[in-house]
Formats: sequence, structure tokens, C-alpha cells
Amino acid sequence: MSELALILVSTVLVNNFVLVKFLGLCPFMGVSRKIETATGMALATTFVLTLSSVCSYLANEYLLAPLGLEYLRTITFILVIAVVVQFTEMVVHKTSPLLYQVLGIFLPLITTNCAVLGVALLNVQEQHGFLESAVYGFGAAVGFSLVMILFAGIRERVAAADVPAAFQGSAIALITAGLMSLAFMGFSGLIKG
Amino acid sequence: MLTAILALGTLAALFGLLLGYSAIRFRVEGDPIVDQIDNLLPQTQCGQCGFPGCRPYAEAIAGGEADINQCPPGGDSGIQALAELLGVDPKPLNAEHGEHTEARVAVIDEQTCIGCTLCIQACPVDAILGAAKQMHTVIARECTGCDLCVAPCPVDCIEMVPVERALATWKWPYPQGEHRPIADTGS
Amino acid sequence: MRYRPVLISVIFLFLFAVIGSGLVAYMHENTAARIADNQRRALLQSLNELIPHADYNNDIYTDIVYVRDPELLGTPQPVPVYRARKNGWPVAAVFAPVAPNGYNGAIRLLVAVRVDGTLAGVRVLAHRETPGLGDHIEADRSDWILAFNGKSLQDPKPQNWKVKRDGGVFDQFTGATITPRAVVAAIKNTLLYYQAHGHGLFEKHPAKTS
Amino acid sequence: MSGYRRILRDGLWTNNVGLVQLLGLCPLLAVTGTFINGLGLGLATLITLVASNVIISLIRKLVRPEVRIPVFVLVIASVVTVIELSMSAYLYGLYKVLGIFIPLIVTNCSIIGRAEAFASKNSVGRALTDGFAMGLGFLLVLVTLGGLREIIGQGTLFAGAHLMFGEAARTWTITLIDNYSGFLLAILPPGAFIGLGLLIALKNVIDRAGQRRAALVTTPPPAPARTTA
Amino acid sequence: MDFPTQSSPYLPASNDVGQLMLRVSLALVPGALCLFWFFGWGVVFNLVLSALSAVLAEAAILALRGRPIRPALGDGSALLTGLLLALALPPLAPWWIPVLGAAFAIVVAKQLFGGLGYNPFNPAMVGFVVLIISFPLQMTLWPPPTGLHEGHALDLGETFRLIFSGATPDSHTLDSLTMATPLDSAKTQLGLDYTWSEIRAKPLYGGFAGYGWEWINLAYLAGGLWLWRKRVIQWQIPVALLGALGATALLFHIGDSDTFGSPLFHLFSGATMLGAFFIATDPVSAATTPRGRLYYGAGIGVLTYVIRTWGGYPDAIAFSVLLMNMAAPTIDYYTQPRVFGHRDK
Amino acid sequence: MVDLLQQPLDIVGGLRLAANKAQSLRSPLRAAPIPERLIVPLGQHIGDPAEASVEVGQQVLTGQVIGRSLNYIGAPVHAPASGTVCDIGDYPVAHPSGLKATCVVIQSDGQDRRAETGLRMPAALAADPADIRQRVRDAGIVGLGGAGFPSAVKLNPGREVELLVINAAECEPYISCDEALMCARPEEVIAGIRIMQHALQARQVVIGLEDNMPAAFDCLKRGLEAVGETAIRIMPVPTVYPAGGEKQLIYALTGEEVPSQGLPADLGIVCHNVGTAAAVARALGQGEPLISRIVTVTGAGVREPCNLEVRIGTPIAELVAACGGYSDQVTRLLMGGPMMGISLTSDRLPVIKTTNCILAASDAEAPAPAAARPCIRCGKCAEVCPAYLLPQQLFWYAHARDFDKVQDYNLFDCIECGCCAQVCPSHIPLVQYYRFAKTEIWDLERQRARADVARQRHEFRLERLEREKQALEARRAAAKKGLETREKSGDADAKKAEIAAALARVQARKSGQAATPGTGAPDDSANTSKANR
Ligand SMILES: Cc1cc2nc3c(=O)[nH]c(=O)nc-3n(C[C@H](O)[C@H](O)[C@H](O)COP(=O)(O)O)c2cc1C
Ligand SMILES: Cc1cc2nc3c(=O)[nH]c(=O)nc-3n(C[C@H](O)[C@H](O)[C@H](O)COP(=O)(O)O)c2cc1C
Ligand SMILES: Cc1cc2nc3c(=O)[nH]c(=O)nc-3n(C[C@H](O)[C@H](O)[C@H](O)COP(=O)(O)O)c2cc1C
Ligand SMILES: Cc1cc2nc3c(=O)[nH]c(=O)nc-3n(C[C@H](O)[C@H](O)[C@H](O)CO)c2cc1C
Ligand code: SF4
Ligand code: SF4
Ligand code: SF4
Ligand code: SF4
Ligand code: FES
Repeated sequence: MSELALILVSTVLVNNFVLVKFLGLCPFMGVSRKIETATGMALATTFVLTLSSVCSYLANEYLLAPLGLEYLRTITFILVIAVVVQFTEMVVHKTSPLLYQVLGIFLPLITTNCAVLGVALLNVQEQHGFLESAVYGFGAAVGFSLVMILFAGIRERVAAADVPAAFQGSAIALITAGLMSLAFMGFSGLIKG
Repeated sequence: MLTAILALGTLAALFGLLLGYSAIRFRVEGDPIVDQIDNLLPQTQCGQCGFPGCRPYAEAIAGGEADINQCPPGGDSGIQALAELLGVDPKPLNAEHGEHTEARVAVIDEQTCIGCTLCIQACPVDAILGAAKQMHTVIARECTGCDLCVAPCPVDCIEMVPVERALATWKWPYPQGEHRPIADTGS
Repeated sequence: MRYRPVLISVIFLFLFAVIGSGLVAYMHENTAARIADNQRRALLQSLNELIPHADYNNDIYTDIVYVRDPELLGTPQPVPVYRARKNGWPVAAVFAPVAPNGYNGAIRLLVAVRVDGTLAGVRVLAHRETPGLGDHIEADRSDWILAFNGKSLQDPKPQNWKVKRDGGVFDQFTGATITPRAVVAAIKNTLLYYQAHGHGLFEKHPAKTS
Repeated sequence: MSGYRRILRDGLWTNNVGLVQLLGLCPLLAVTGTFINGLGLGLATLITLVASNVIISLIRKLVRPEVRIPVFVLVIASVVTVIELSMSAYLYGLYKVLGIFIPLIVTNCSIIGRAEAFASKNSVGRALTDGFAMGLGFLLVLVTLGGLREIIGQGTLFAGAHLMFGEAARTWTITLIDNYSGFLLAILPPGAFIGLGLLIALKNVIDRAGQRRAALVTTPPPAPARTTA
Repeated sequence: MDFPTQSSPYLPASNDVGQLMLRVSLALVPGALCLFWFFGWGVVFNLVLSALSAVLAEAAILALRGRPIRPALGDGSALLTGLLLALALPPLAPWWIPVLGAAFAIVVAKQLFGGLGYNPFNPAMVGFVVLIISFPLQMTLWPPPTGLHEGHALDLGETFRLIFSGATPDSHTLDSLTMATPLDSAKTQLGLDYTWSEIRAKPLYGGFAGYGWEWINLAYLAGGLWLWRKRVIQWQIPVALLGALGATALLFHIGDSDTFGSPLFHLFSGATMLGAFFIATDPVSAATTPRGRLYYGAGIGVLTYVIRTWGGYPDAIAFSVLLMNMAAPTIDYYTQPRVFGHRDK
Repeated sequence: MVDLLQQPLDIVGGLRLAANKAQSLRSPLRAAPIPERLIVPLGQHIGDPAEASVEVGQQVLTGQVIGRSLNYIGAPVHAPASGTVCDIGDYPVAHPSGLKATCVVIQSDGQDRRAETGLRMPAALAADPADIRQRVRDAGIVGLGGAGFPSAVKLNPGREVELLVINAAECEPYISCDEALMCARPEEVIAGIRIMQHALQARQVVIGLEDNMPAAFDCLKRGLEAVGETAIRIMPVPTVYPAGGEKQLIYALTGEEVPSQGLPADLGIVCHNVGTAAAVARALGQGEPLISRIVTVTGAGVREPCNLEVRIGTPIAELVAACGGYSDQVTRLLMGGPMMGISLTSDRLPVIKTTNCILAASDAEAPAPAAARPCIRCGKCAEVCPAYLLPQQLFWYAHARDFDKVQDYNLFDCIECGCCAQVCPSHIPLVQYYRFAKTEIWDLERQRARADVARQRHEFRLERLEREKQALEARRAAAKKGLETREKSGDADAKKAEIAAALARVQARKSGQAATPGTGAPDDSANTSKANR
């Protein structure tokens, strides 16, 4: 149990996917202009990330490993992810137009979110079991969501700031992200071993 | 090698089945985004964006065929609103499509008007009253200031004049001084 | 008619999966051996930095035993020991112990002990010490770690296996005592372990634990 | 042909993947601790981009919408895995350093982004040019950022060249400042973000200077950058 | 007769930014004097170098942007950033440490965002964190807090030479001139399985917290209370910060008084009081709603404890402040007060 | 239902400001002379302006109607003095825009001959409330406390009224007109209040005034005792600006908050200013419509500050002259108090119904604004905001022209009291930002409404054109069919028919394009050719 809690803290704070591990940066930069959109993306990612972390664990454990096809990992995982995403999108679109309004435009973007494939690959690398994979995926997603929403909050403020012309837009956003990751350096060493 | 091909092939086929089936099962028509975009456009219907009216432009934006900075009547605030809706960076108005001017209405010089009805045919919102060979007038409240009636008039009797500011519609100015508007802060 | 699109989807995905995986599988078959070789050589290379290749001629890469000693080797996990032999005669044992009390947690080491109990060399495999302060234990960053070459429990004496600030013989870093203290202690412990169990090591059968 | 020149310009500057579209950021920030790392990943990405663009352009008319993304992704993943395998076979050191970011080329948003936005709508020739231009643009940003971070962070350039060019290249490393204690910030994650931010600002400055010079010549707007509207 | 116009209200202004900054600077004086008393001339060099380079950096950027320089410098915020950074730096750090830190703080953390009022992160703390992660060695150069009465190891001239040329006086090495701060050594010794009571018995421990540091913190506390009396700062952030830090420390200390330091130790060591009254209260980067300020302060308190106890850095005020800066806009968003005439929330 | 508190509450937020009322209260209330020319704006209230009902050259009597209003929310305008209408036209009025508005200019004959107004109502306390309201309306009475809302409307809240609050707080510094009124004519005030209570059928009445006006308190108390009125309470509230704001006063007296976007009537409360009450008493008691009001003329910029009974339409310069003229310290001229007043460019503007104060301020009293600095988010503004808003956030988003966000932060609950700007250490003209944002949002709403109309009309037009096109096509098809049946004989003819069909298609397409705007003349202008692209 405490093992799982440790994984959670570690993925959310210490080894934050976005700010420390550099995964999932494109949506982090791309859809963080407003808190609302960031929240939508965060929700969508949390769902897909957890689900695909589990699915790819299953694929690895019950398909690739028994057949000795580890070298097909990347292909299989990305296929699984793409299908999970596509399927989620179609289902949400049909069953809940309201939810689709919130999440719709973000879902396709998730396929190409490094964090999703990254989690799947890291699960294998760290030899996580089923539950650990689920928690790892969830933790990564929560960490992603957390910094994404906070980042959106800051960006909304910075959008109204008197930023030098050359830095307006993505330049200052990146510098803001840099300072955020500077702050996250404070968590380094929090989890020993 | 064969196992590899077989394994992945089967998996892919299964997924294909799933997706193909759901594409039919969960089919949805329509695209609400067009309405949302259309709602943000000024409805001047002037065609300066390069599309015959606001809605076609909205459809083009939704389809990814047009950029968000092509509507001069909407001006920077319109672009800003579109950018927010679509989650992209706002950009300056594309000068190719014209410049943002303040609101105007058409006024027909009733002395000169020959009642040719050409302007009526041009007006996208039927804001011009009159019948053939009779003097025409613009219903100022309904005129969008699109300019389209000016060119067709054979006797050049239509003029675009700025909308008058009355006490009731007066706007407080943006405070001056240190606090310059974001748009024109220098480097 | 209604289901024709489904069929097309299936066929398409299948086709691309087959082509893709076929290509990859083909590639894999052609490179597998080479990749395995690379992996082996990567490890060998770090071992060779400690014990020159000329000094042994066994397949050190597979000649491994696992030992456990939480006290001296710093971890409750089994620790691998690579054994170097020349013509069957023991030459050196390479331990992978852990220094548990670095500034930011455990430091993983590679400690090569010759049969006579002198150090052939020490390297740091992994650590989380503060960059710019504690990371001088890396051979890439400073020569500090090389100072252990040739040292043993006789030279210096066990009570002097400490950093200078604590009255020992080893340098600490300016502004950082914790890290070197931890490394020195771990190496000393490994030597102590070797002193106690060293000779038995070469007799054990190679075993794999996962 | 001016069409091709435009594509090249787009990729290298106007619509640069890293500086303008802000895609492929993960590898861009993660592996640019040194020049060589940037170069390695940049080349791998370049090859992937060209290959996937070409293939997708070839099959663009055949794919149905509901499986479009899975198929594209399959294509890209296959290409990447092939590259991954060859790297681990022939450039093992570099492969180790780049780690997880090689398989992650698959999800490098710029690749699927180009597949969707360009390759799936254009002829093979154009798609190839586009892939090359975009990849090269990305590569240039990678090495610039890598070089800058390496110089500021540890005072060297081309460190680790042997990982790519073999043992002989060990001597290539240039130590620019002796006894440099290193400005670690540049190598750490925050430095990556800030560095890229500065590069983008630099590009903005150059663009503005250019605009001021050619005050009247208006350039057409860049194609929409997002993968999905 | 004709008259000039403007928008209401018209009464003479009752507050001024420049005056605010001046008061904060004044309130720092007792703490700074105390620091000087215990750590010697290095403190003075830090203050001068850091303030100077902060102001120069600000002027340079303003000049580059073509903005009027005088009014912006006149608000005193750059100076204050410089001073606050200096007070957090180790007194024997080489000259380029304060210079680089202050310049980074002003240029990257403040001016790139538009200058005063726009920076989402606390500039002084950004400067500090950049320094500590980039130059940990130079950032540990704290001399022992011997106090003026016991005499410092270095006089003015020797300090000058050490800071500007790195030359240590003959009989000393850098190592012998410096030692770990109480927070640092407590942390490492706890890691080495010393018990808290053993640590308390060490000379580095004073009356109720780190030797010397307890007085420095008391002085900052006094300055902070004065600021509060003068209504420059509001009570929420300091109270929440100190309360949360104290409460967390108390909880763990009661749970296991051998492995966790006492609340008093945490409250009166390191930069706690400076942080609570001068740094966390930086209005620009803090939360601004009354309830938000409570959360913000409490967040800093808890994070400080967590990082101090389990993290990689001995003092964590700077990191915690930056981490909560990050959350400030979101906190503000979710803690809007109930508006007059609105029902719930 | 609401209940009065025993002990009034302190309002939350607000400022304690130096009152500065003594100077204008030193000399007793007196009447200002009637000027030669009176400039009477037709819009002095909230709602559409009145329409002039006199002609240039016409003779008018004092109290005669010169502007009528047909709207429910509107008020007629009366001639403040007898004389000749010498002009009806646009004159500058006291408005921050500096724009002109329609005014009736009367050349006074100096005789002040009164008209018979028919407003008198001797037994008002027994009359039908509807009758009272009608007379209040006819008297042109609007709120004299600030906004100038037609009082007759407020006397008809459309629901039971528990409490009538008489606002005598007069919280702004310098202004003392209400205090002067209460001291000088308590009986008139009380008579007015009783009429209002009767008109509203209010069960309770309270007069709320600040606790720093004991003289007014005593006068009112004596006045109440004199008429034996026991139902009307007088409650002093703590002296905090803006305790006189309607919502704040109601909160101080009852502990209830007027709901956001709501009216006091939602709580069963109606709030009127004391001056309004006095005006009602005058109208119904003496038959005098609202043609004059009490104005405080004060500030270091006038020689003899005092309160004057002033005819509406009197140019400010004449008022100042009646107070001994400007002192040499004058630098700024305000209408209203120093917190909410508007600053005037000139003293040629006339007094209107809502003019409670003319403040000729010295540089020390109202200095030129210091240059604004960026907001440092210190939160001082939020501490003092009586509406519990976050002025710094409002400012941040108004500054950024983010009108959605600024509304999320409840811009429209701001009462523009100016407390925030007063304490802001960065000297930001916060209130102007809020006014800017509010007017901008209203403008956007107007535009949105117009756009909706335009969209609808455009769609109608497209539909119409579509219908016409289909009709045309149907006709063409019929014609073609006729052609085909007629000339079915040879191959050549079939070909011809094909060509005709193609032509028809082209035609159809063309007319289809005509459905798009601007193609009425396809190749005329650059615009239209673009539309065809
Ligand atoms: C941010 C920071 C990081 C540190 N990292 C290390 C480290 O990695 N290794 C180490 O031995 N000391 C590190 N130290 C220094 C120790 O805390 C301690 O001060 C140092 O070991 C000096 O101890 P000494 O006075 O006994 O020599 C660090 C200090 C700080 C402030
Ligand atoms: C747009 C508007 C509509 C109003 N409608 C009513 C109303 O229907 N009934 C009413 O009794 N008062 C109404 N009022 C009057 C207000 O309750 C308030 O008493 C008046 O605006 C004066 O308030 P102030 O001077 O504090 O701004 C209205 C006011 C405004 C501005
Ligand atoms: C900030 C503020 C302060 C006000 N102060 C007073 C005041 O002191 N006295 C007053 O009669 N009305 C004051 N008002 C206007 C009242 O809110 C309200 O409009 C008035 O009492 C309604 O009465 P009336 O319709 O008879 O004018 C103030 C309004 C605001 C927004
Ligand atoms: C109460 C108070 C505390 C402040 N604390 C800081 C601080 O911790 N760091 C800093 O750089 N500036 C501080 N300032 C100065 C100023 O707010 C700061 O430079 C701005 O963040 C620059 O935009 C403070 C100012 C005040 C009034
Ligand atoms: S330019 Fe704007 S207003 Fe004109 S038609 Fe296009 S969208 Fe409508
Ligand atoms: S009247 Fe003229 S300007 Fe007005 S909407 Fe019609 S065509 Fe456009
Ligand atoms: S008082 Fe002024 S500076 Fe302070 S938060 Fe409010 S608006 Fe900003
Ligand atoms: S003006 Fe508005 S925001 Fe400012 S204090 Fe008054 S009510 Fe609050
Ligand atoms: S490269 Fe785009 S999310 Fe990682």
C-alpha cells in the first residue's frame, strides 16, 4: 500500500512528468491558455492515461512477453493508445454531447501526448505490476493535470502583463514553465533510493 | 517473425473491427462549433473575409480552411474571441482583408436617388426600403454598415457615415498614462 | 453494404500492422545479435576500467554470484559479484554495493577487490547527490574516486578509513562532507565483507536470481 | 520551384516545428543537454519525418477517417522502431543516452502533426520536401539549444561525440572555458525551458527586424499549425 | 473659467508604492544588523553587491525597452529585491554570486514579465533558487555564527579579499572557515541516526533554535510585526505560514521526538521569519484574496516542513514560496470572497 | 420580512474620511438669486430625456411644464423661473463625456411669476396612493440623492413595503445639503416622509443619518415631536464612507443585503433621499414642482462656502459668484463630492436636479493625479471595498480588456464608490477602468443584439432568394420540358436541348450566387469580387 502511495507522490511531485521528466509538453504548452480548457485537457488526459497505462500493461504482459515480442512494444502500445483514444472520442461524442463539448477537441491531441506512451514504456522499464501500472498512470496524469491547471492560471495572468514584445506569446510561456520547473526542483531528493 | 506478424496483425484487425463498428454505432451528425464561431462574428455580412457572409466564414474556420484573422469588422476583439474559443494564439488582423473601422451606417441622399433598386439587391440584410423608380431609404437601425450598397449605386448617392455617439451610448475611454493597452506596448 | 466500411477498416489496419510488424521483425532478426553484444560490451567496458582486460580471461559477464549482507553491502537486496579469473585462478571480485546514506539517498557503486584484498578500483554507478557538490564522486568530474586504487584494509588502517574532517585520510569536498563520508564507509564495508567471505566467493556456482 | 522553396522556408523558419508550432517539445527539451544528444535525436527525427511523410502521402487516398489516426500511428511507429533497432545496434552509446526518447519519437507531435496537416493532403514530392524541411528545422533547433546549454552549463562543445562518431571523436570535445565551474541551471530542466524561451524571443526579434526592413512586403500567413481544429 | 478633468475620486492619495517599499526595507534593518552581528562583514558585501546589481539590471532593461527609468527605479522595488536576496545568501559567497543572482532575479523573473507588478514568481527567491541549484558549493559558505563579541575569523579586509579573489587568509582553508548551518546539520545528523536530544546538546544549538539564528529570527519577527502595525502587510500570510509550519512540526515532534526537530527549532531557524513576513508577503506574487492568503501561507508552511525534513535542501522557504507562487493565481480563482448581495459561496 | 436592528451595524469596508462639512454649514441656508439665463437640460434623470413642449420665443411661468416625458421611467421638466424661451438646442451639460445635450434656455424676466400647477393636494395623507404617485410624477421629482431615478416609479414597488428608509446619511465629505435641509426645514422633510409612507403603505419608517450630525438629529427629533409622529425612527449610523449608499445604509440599518442585480424592493424596502422627501412635500403641499434644490457650494476654491437653494438651470458660475466668487486657490471644479463627483471642464454648465454639491477644490484638496504605476496586488483595495469585490482582479481584467473575466469577478456589483482607488498605492484610476469596462460591455451587448437581428434578416433574405430561385428553376424546367416535347424529332435537337439545359444550369448557379451578398453586381467592386472567390 505504502508502495503505491510512494509511486503516487513520486509521479505527481518529485518526478513530475511535465516539469521534470519532460513528457506531455506539447499539450502542456498548447492548451493552457485558459483554466477552463486546461481543466478539460487535464480531465481527458487523466482518463486516457490511466486507461491506456492499464491496457498497455495487459498487452505487454499477456501478448508481447509470452510471445517474446518485446521489440514490438512501441508499435503495440501506440496502437493500443490510438485505439483507446479514438474509441473514447467516439463514445463520448455519441453518449454525452455535454462532455464532448468539454473534452472533444482535446481527445485527438492525446494520442500524440508523449506522456501516454511514456507511461506505457516506463511501466515496462520499471517492471510495474498491474496495480502499480494503474497507479503510475493515474499519478502521472494527476501530476500532469496539476501543473497544467496551475500553469493555465499563471498564463491567464501573464497574458495581461506588460511583457516585452519579443517575449509575448510562447516565449514568456516557456520561461514561466522554466520557473515552474525551477520551483519543482525543490522536490528533488524527496523520495530517496 | 511469423508470430510477430500474426500477433500484431490479429490485434490490429480486432481493433479495426472495434473502430469500424463504433464508427457506425456511435455516428454523430453536425458540428456545434460552427454555430459558436458564427455567434462571435459581427454579422455585418460584408464578405471582406473572402467568404460570402459570416456563416460561410465560420464554416471555413471550423473546417480549418480559413484563419481567424480575416474579419475586419470584428477587429482585434473579434479575433481575440475566436482565438479563445478555438484555443489558439490571437494574431493581428490580416491586412489583405481590410482594416477595422468604427461602426458606420449607409445614408442615401434622397435628392439624388433614382430608385434603381440596385442597392436593395446588394443589401445582405434587407435594410433598404423602396420600390423601383421610387426614392430609397436606409433603415439605420438595421444597416450593418457593410458597404455593399455603395458600389452598385449608379449615381453615387450612398454615403457611409460614422454612427453618432449619444450620451446614452457614450463609452468611457480607456484610461491613459502608464497603463497602455496591451496591443500597443512597444518592445 | 452497411458493414463494408468496417471491413475496409479491418483490412487496412491489418495490412499496415502486418507490413509494419513484418518490417520490424525482419529488422529485429538482423540486429538482435548485435544488440545483445552491445549490451554485453557496455558492461564489460565499465568492468574493464577497473580490471584491465589482460588480467583475466574468463567470461566475467556471466560469471556472477549474488550475495546478501544488509549491514556491509548497504542493501537488503542481493548484490551481484562479478568474478574475474585467469586460467581458472581467481583474480578479482567486482561488487556492486550501495552506500545508503548519501546526501540525497543511496549511491550505487562498483567496487573491484583483487584477491589480495587491495582495491583495483571504484566507480559510481548511480547517485542523486547534488550536482556541482556531491557529484565529484563521479570519475568524469574529478579524480577523487581514483584515490582508492590500491588501497586496502591494511593501507590505511581500518580506523583511518574516514574523511579528513573526521580524522581519516580521505579528502572531503569543499562544502560537502556527507557524500564522501558515505562513499568511504561503503567501500570500507565492502572490503570488510571481502575479508570475511572473500575466499568462499570464487567457489560458489554461478547463479541467477531475478 | 517556388512552392518547394516556400515549404523549405516554412520548415526551417516561418513555421518551424520547435520555435513556432511548439511541437515535439518533449525531446526538444529533454535531450538537449549537449550538442551531440541534440544532433542524434534530431537526425532520428528527421529520418522518421521524411519516411512517414512519404509513406502517408502515398497511402493518403486509401485511408478511412475512423482508422486514419491508428494507421498513421502504425506507420510512424514502425519507422521509429526500425530506427530504434538500428541505433541500438550501431550507435549503442547514443542509444543509451537518449533512452526512452527514441521510442517516444512516435508521439513527437510534430510527426503526426505533419502527417495530418501536410502529408495527408499533398503529393509525395511535396510531402518529402516538407518532411525534410520540418525535420531539418527541428534538428537545427535541437542542436542550437543543445549547443547553447552545453556551453553555458559545462563550458564545452561536442562532448560525447564518440557516442555518435566512434572512439576517434573523443578528442573533438572543445573546452571553451577552462576551470569553468559550470552554470548548472542550463543543464537542468528549468534551463531547457528558459533556453527555448530565449531562442523563440530571439527569433521574434529577428523577424521584427526583418519586417521593419521590408516594411511593405507582406508575407502570406503561415498555414494553421494545430493538428486538429 | 475652465478646469482640468479626471476620473473620481479626487482626494489626495493616502498610499504610495515607493513608501511601501521603503517601509519594508526599513523593517529589515533589525534583522540585517543581527545577521551582521553574527556573521560579519560578508553580510555587508552581499547587501551592497546585490542591491547595486539589482538596481543596475533594472535600469539596463528599462533602457533597452525604452521606458522611463526614473519612476520605475523610484518605486524601490528593485532595491528591495536586491536586499532580500542578499539577506538569504551565505556571507562568504564570492562576489559574483550576489551579482548574478540579483541580475537573474530582476531580468528573468521580473522584467521579462513586464516589471513591477507583473511577475508571477518572487524575483528574489528565483534568484536564490537559481543560485542554490547551480552553485551549491558557493551557497554553503556560511561561517560559524560566532558573533561580534567573540570576534570573527575574518576582518573587513580579509573578507574583502576572500569574496573578490577567493584568497583565504594563510591559516585557513575554505573548509575551516565555514560550517553547516543549524538546519543543515540537524538534517544531516538526523539522517545519520543521531537523536534530536543529542543534536540539541551540540554547540550549534542555541537557546531554543539554531545558535545565533534564533536572534536573527527574532529580529525579523520584530520588523515584521512593525510592518503589520503599519498596515504594509496583512496578517493572513505570516500567521498561516508560521501556524502551519509550527503545527506540522509539532505533530511530528510529538509523534516521534527523536527523529523530528522541535517546532520552535523550525520556527526560529533558517529563513523562517524572513520568509514569513518579508518574502511570502510579496504582494505581487502572493495570493491576493483574504481566504486565498491563508491557503497560500499554510501551503508554504507545510511545504517548507516537508522539504526540510525529507527533501534535498536544508532550508526550503525559497522553494516553497516559488511552489506556492505557482498556485497563487489558481488559489485566487477559487477563493473569491462572497460578493455583497450574493447568496452563498 | 426585514426588521430594523436595535443597534445599527458598521458597514464592512469603506473609509473614514475627514468630513469637511463644517465650512459650508457655518452660514445658514439661503436662496441663490435667480440668474438672467437658465439652461435647463431635458434629460436630468435616468431614462430617456423629456421632449420639449415649448417653442422658442414662448413666454413661460415658473413651474410651467417645458418638457414632457411619455416613458414610464421618465420625468417632466418645468420652467425654474418665469421668462421667455430664448433657445432650444444643444448645450454642454455636466457629463463626463463633455458631450452636449438638448436644453431649453430661458431668459428670466426677474419676476418669478408662478404658474398654477395643480399639484397641490391638501389631504395627501388620506389620498389614493396612485394619485400621489401621479402628482409626484407630474412634479418632475427624481431622486435627489444621486442617480436621479424617477421617484414616482420607486413609490410603486409592486409589492408590499415593510420599511421605508430615508437616506440622510450624506456620507461624502464636503457635501452638507441634506444636513442643511434637515436643520432648516425639518417640518417639510417630515411631511414629505409621511406622504411617502402613506403612498407606499410602508409599515415602518426610519431616517438613517451619520452619527456626526447631531444638529440634524435634534432638529428632526423636535420636528417629529412637534407633529406627534412616533412611528418614524431616526437612527444614526457609524460615519464611514459610503454608509449613504443605498445598499450599505440598508445593511447598516437592517443587517440585510440587497441581492445582487436586485432592488431593495426585493427585501420589502424602499429607500429615498431626504431631499426627495422634502421635494414631495413641497409639490403636494405648495404645488411647487421640482424647480429648485439645495446645493452645497464649498471647497477652498470659493470664498464663502455655504448651502444655497438654487433654481435648476442656474449656471455654476453664478452660484460661485453668490458665494463670494473663487478664491485664488481654485484648481479644480467638481460636481458632487470628492469621491464620486464628476470633474467639470467649465463653470458655464447648469445645475440640474441631481446636483448636490459644487466643490471648487484647491490643489491640496484635489491634487492632480499622480502617475499610475502597475498594480502590485497589495489588496488594499479589497480591504476597503464595501461590495466585497476584488478590485485588483477587476482592474487586471479590465486593463486587459477581458470582459468575460471581469464579469466573472462581478464587475456589475461595483457601486463605483471610489474607495479602492482612494487607497491604491499605485494611484491607478480604478473606477475609470470599471466604468470603461461597464460601458464597453453594454456596447458589446448592443452590438450583439444588432448582430442577432442582422443574422436573422440575412437568413430571411437567403431563404427568400432560395425560394425565388426554386420558383425560377421550376419555371425553367417547365419551359425546358415543353421544348423537349416539342422538338423531340432529331439528334441535333437533343443536343440543342442539352445545351439549353446546361445553360439553365449555369443560370441557376448564377442566381444561386446571387443569394450571396454583394453579387448583385458581380464585377463591380473589389469587395464583391473577393466574395466570389
Ligand atoms: C542545496 C544543498 C545541497 C547539498 N548537497 C550536498 C551533497 O550532495 N553532498 C554533500 O556531502 N553535502 C551536500 N550539501 C552540504 C551539506 O549539507 C553540508 O553542509 C556539507 O556536507 C558540509 O558539511 P561539513 O560542514 O561537515 O563539511 C548540500 C548543501 C546544500 C545547501
Ligand atoms: C435601471 C434601474 C432600474 C430601476 N428600477 C427600479 C424599479 O423598478 N423600482 C424601484 O423602486 N426602483 C428602481 N430603481 C431604483 C434603485 O432602486 C435605486 O433606488 C436608484 O437607482 C437610486 O440608487 P443610487 O442612487 O444608489 O444609485 C432602478 C434603478 C435603476 C438604475
Ligand atoms: C457610494 C454611494 C454613496 C451614496 N451616498 C449617498 C448619500 O450620502 N446620501 C444619499 O442620499 N444618497 C446617497 N447615495 C445614493 C443612494 O444610494 C440612493 O440612490 C438614494 O438614497 C436613493 O434615494 P433617491 O432616489 O431619493 O435619490 C449614494 C450612492 C452611492 C453609490
Ligand atoms: C511586503 C512586501 C514584500 C516584498 N517581498 C519581496 C520579495 O520577497 N522578493 C522580491 O523580489 N520583492 C519583494 N518585494 C518587492 C516587490 O513587491 C517585488 O520586487 C515585486 O515582486 C516586483 O514586481 C516586496 C514588497 C513588499 C511591499
Ligand atoms: S468579414 Fe466579418 S462581417 Fe464581413 S462577412 Fe466576413 S465574417 Fe461577416
Ligand atoms: S444599407 Fe448598405 S451598408 Fe447598410 S447593410 Fe445594407 S448594404 Fe450594407
Ligand atoms: S490597491 Fe491598487 S495596487 Fe493594491 S491591489 Fe488594489 S489596485 Fe492593485
Ligand atoms: S469602486 Fe467598486 S470596486 Fe472600488 S471599492 Fe467601490 S465598489 Fe469596490
Ligand atoms: S513531443 Fe509533443 S507531447 Fe511530447
